[in-house]
Amino acid sequence: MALTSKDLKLVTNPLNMENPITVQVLGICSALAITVQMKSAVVMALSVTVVLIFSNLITSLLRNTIPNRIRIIVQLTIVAALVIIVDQILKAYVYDVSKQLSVFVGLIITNCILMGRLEAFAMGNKPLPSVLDAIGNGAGYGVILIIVAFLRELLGSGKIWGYQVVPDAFYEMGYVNNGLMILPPMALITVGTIIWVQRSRYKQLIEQNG
Amino acid sequence: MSKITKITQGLDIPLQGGPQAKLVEAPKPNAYVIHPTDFHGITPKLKAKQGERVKAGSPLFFDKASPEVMFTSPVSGTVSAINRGEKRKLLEIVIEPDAQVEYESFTKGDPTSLSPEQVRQNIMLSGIWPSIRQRPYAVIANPNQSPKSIFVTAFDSSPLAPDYDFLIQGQEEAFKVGLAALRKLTTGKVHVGIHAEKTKSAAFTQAENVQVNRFSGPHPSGLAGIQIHHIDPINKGEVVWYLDALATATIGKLFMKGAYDATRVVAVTGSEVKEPRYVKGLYGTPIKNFIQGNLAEAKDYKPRIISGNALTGAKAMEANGIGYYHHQITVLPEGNHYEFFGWALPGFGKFSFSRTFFSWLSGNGKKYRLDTNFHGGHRAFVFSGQYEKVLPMDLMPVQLLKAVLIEDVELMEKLGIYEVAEEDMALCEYVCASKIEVQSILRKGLDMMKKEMS
Amino acid sequence: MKALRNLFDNLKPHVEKDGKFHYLHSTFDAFHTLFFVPNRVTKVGAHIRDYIDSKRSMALVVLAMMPALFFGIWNVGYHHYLATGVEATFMMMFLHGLIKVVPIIAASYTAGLAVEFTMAQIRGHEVNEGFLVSGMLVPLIVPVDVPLWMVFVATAFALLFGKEVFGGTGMNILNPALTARAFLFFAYPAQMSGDFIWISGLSAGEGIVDGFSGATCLAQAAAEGFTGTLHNGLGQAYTFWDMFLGVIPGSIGETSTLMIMIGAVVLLVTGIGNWKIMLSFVLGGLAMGLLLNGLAGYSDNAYMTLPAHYHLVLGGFAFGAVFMVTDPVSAAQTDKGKWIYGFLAGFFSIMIRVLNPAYPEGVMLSILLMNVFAPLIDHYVIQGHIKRRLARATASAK
Amino acid sequence: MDTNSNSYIYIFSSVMVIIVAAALSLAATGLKERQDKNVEIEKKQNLLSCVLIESTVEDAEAKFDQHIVEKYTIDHQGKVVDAVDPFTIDMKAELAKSIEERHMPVFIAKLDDGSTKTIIPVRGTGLWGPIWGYVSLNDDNKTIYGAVFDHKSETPGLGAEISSYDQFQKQFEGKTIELGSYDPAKEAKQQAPVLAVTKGMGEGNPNAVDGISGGTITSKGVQYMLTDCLGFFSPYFNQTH
Repeated sequence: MALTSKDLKLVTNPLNMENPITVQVLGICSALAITVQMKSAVVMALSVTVVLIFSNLITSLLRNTIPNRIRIIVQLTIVAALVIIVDQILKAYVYDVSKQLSVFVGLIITNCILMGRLEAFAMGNKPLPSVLDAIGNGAGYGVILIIVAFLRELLGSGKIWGYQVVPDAFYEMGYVNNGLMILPPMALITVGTIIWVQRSRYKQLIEQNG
Repeated sequence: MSKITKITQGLDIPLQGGPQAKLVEAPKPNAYVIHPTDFHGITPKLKAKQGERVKAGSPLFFDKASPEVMFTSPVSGTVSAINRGEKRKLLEIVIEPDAQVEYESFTKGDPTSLSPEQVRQNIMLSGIWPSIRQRPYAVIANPNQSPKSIFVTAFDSSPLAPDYDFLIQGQEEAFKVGLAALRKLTTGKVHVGIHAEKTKSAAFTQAENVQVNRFSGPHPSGLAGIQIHHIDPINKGEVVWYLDALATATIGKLFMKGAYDATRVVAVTGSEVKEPRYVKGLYGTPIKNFIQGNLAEAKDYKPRIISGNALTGAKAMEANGIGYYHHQITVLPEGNHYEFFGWALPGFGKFSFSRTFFSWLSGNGKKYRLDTNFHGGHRAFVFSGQYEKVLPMDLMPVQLLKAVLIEDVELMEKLGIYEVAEEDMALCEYVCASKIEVQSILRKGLDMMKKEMS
Repeated sequence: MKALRNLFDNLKPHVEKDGKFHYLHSTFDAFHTLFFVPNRVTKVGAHIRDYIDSKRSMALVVLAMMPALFFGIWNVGYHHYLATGVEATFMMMFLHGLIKVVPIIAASYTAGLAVEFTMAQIRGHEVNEGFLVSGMLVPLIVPVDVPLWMVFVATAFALLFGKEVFGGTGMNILNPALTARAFLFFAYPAQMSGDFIWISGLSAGEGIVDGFSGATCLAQAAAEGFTGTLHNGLGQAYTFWDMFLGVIPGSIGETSTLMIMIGAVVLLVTGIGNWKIMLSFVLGGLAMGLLLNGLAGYSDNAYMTLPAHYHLVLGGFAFGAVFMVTDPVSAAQTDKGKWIYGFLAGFFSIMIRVLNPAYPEGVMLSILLMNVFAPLIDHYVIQGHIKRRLARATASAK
Repeated sequence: MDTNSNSYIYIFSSVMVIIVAAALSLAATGLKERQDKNVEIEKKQNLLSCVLIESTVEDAEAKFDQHIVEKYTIDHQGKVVDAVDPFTIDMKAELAKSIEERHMPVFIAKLDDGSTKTIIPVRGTGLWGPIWGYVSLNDDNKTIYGAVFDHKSETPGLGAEISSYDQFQKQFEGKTIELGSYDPAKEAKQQAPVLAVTKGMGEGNPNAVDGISGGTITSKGVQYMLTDCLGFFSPYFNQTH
């Protein structure tokens, strides 16, 4: 089973040009809440991706049998069921991370990316493209989350993945971690900056093409 | 007497070189120059061809949009040149005059005994109609509309402006007849705006069958827009016409003599003029004939010659004819020089509205030689509250300009753009610390609005 | 001067449109216009223009800050020697302050210039004078013992995110200097609050007199409630006039209400500062202060008994009233809007100061909050204006 | 097949609900044990760290069983109440009750050197939200052996420092608590602190620790929390003496 370039695009487009966070501006709330540390961001990204893959897959498989009138409820049920299962698993196997993610795992249900992809893509496409689309969007979401979390953890706590990277010598010289980076507004500003940079570059691309 | 309308916001810029009450005659030129560009918003269609003979009052061109309004020659002679600019834009019509002026003849008679239609036709054919302008849009009045009132300004408050009392001398009767003609053009009132203290001429203060409104305060109290705003404000959908007292007198002469008399008295003013005084000449006389031999020795600066006043006039060459709406020539020093740390010095000799220079300590009465330097660079709208201090209107000038910048026609209308013209907000432009081009922005808005409405 | 003129004239062709170094024209212009008012003449519109320009106005604002700055410099020295128990002359105090304060000013201007020049260069704009003011405001509203690199980072952040992302001076919503202060407050809370940072030398523990406390008046009132008097580090009570003169610990330039009032006079006489905002801000603060005094009986918050007029001379209130809330860009633009804006900013300042124990300095937050609301206030004022115009039209139609 | 007919929709929803319900209950029951274990381990680790024993997720259970030798539930008169399991007591709920109905847990740890420590859980309010922790006392019931605190949302760099061992918790070791004037009828704010948490007072003062500079409210919160929770145990301490 070879992937066509069209299939490949389903995975690569959401990474940049159709990024769910910076271009479609979906799923911002969780991006703000759980990006204080790399670890929780990665777990969150994986959780969203897993839920997205399975819900896209299930929805796509069922797409011809789902009654149109109750399709939103059906989609919601699928997502909710998957989210609860993921939440349970996290609580059981990575307790400390699940504590940090707290309600935000549950809130994956309300993450606009999920319902958006189900409604916009999985309801009208075959299972394989749906899974690819889910992988792409999950990854696009994850990439931004990880970039934001990287900056916030580095500047806010002087650590990456929980390990201190800013040498003690710096602290002795008077360096202080930036407390603002830990506060939610800074996640917004970081995302905003990424969007700023991306748009400036995107504009150049257009100029070259046209 | 009617009550005085006090204008509190505004500014009389203390420029050097106001005119003395002395009148001389300009030397007769060998060519008169008419500029169709004096009239904003028209598309001129030539009526006279090159080499054609014309009389004073013969049509030279008309506006494509209202072909019944003629723009006529001030003098009899031969059309010697028609000069065009880019995109064949009509710039100048040059007329070589005859030795003796011959006049085209128009209807003669007491306007009160003529029908409104006859009065209107007479003014339109003679070439005086363009001196009547309208709000909204500040363009030549549309003869097919009926204005709710007509405003005649009988004083000019602009910097170094001519004294209308002086200019009207000998034309008192013509002014009276002119007012009578104007009364035929509206079902509403005719208003004459005079300065409460400065206007002395009985022709103005005792004008009959019109409402005489007295104003006091600094510039822009003499502008029609301000007077209309305070006496009979324009609302959406209404039209008001306005003209100055001298154009009114010209209309009067038309009915008295049956001819277009384009004579006008021009104040030659400004710090670069040796002897600021009044000079008589026909409309279309090149500026050099008015200022000949009267310019100060140019030492450090080149002079800038302006047809009109320093705030709203047009930059002109010596060979250009005097503008249609102008009774004044201003000559100022060109300011193309650098000034070392100019923004940081105390600035005792620099006049500023803002008191940010120490010149305000030297008190009133001092006159300044101001040049045409920009005194800074363009910035975004930063300071607020300056415009309101020099705009005596119940308007939000900054918001209005911003509405123009974002091209929101509806908002412009809501904020009252139909009440204003560039000249009303020229002082805003003068005082602006961000050096915003207020007048051209506003004109853009007015044009946009006019296009949208037609 | 002649030589400088020649230098610029020689350089100019290189940065003009076809010149080799055209890309540097913003930087060139910045220096050029700093030394010389340019030779540009009017082309359209009014032929004469007022001598005032934004450089002039900004320079005057900076000038107006000078009394507060010089007093602040002396005050830094005064408190340093008070804390260390060393007898000192006026000159010693002033010199000590100078050594402490000048580097902060330098750090702030370096950051400001770096951001302004870079952004102007990237965008091809003229370099804006806004940083002249912001660069001086920032040092005046920080504690003296703030690390210099923090000043640098905060100023750069504030200019970049408080101003440049909006399009530069004149387009920003928030006051850049306050943005810098807020950044410092939230990013480095330990360095921005507490009792050790307001007096030079205290945080390093340089030979302090026994029992000396570096708490500001506001911190005292917040921690212990107002018990009748506020006192200096040695426990001697302050009179109202001490606080008015500014012989109290606090941010460098904010302590002396008297000096700030001299600045206010400069701003008001020159017409740069807006008296409506200043007055309404003070009225708002007084109103809230009196309201709290009135309600103090119903609460166990002893802070609420602090007399309303004390609030005006304590903390950053006076400084905020004269230099912050009046910032023409971030304030309300309409006349009525200015009254509302100023009043609410003053009102909330005291409310946050007294009722929220986490933010002893409510002025900063309150003004930033009102910055955000200023466009909304303006919107309603404009709508009101439009309604009034419409009403006039219908009245005359009848 | 008409997927929009009512009967189809009923059948579809019913089947879906059954499947989802089955999947969820399977997940919930299958993982319950592990999850509960995680919560328990965390609590045990906290208790151990209060008596300065380091533990990992893996060895926490073993160390807990080895060192925590006794646990009681105490009422306001210092009597042991058997009915309630001290390990599962919800502090938040207990503190909301009146003093007479309040039940608080206490743990007795036996260290490797043979000494026994009493561990008291504490809970209170900081500046922005709840703060909590454990305090362990030497067997004189006066000297603090160790203390751990945590918080939900205190200001990073200021109030949040209470969860730092080096910056804050360390200085509690060896301090004494003063229960003499404790009056259960009064609020914590109105009475003499069991242990003062005030800036600049800690050094050389056995009955006080340094508050956090700039974190005055949180520091006071810790003081009130200690007064409230340790004060509750004063009858109990008197009996054990």
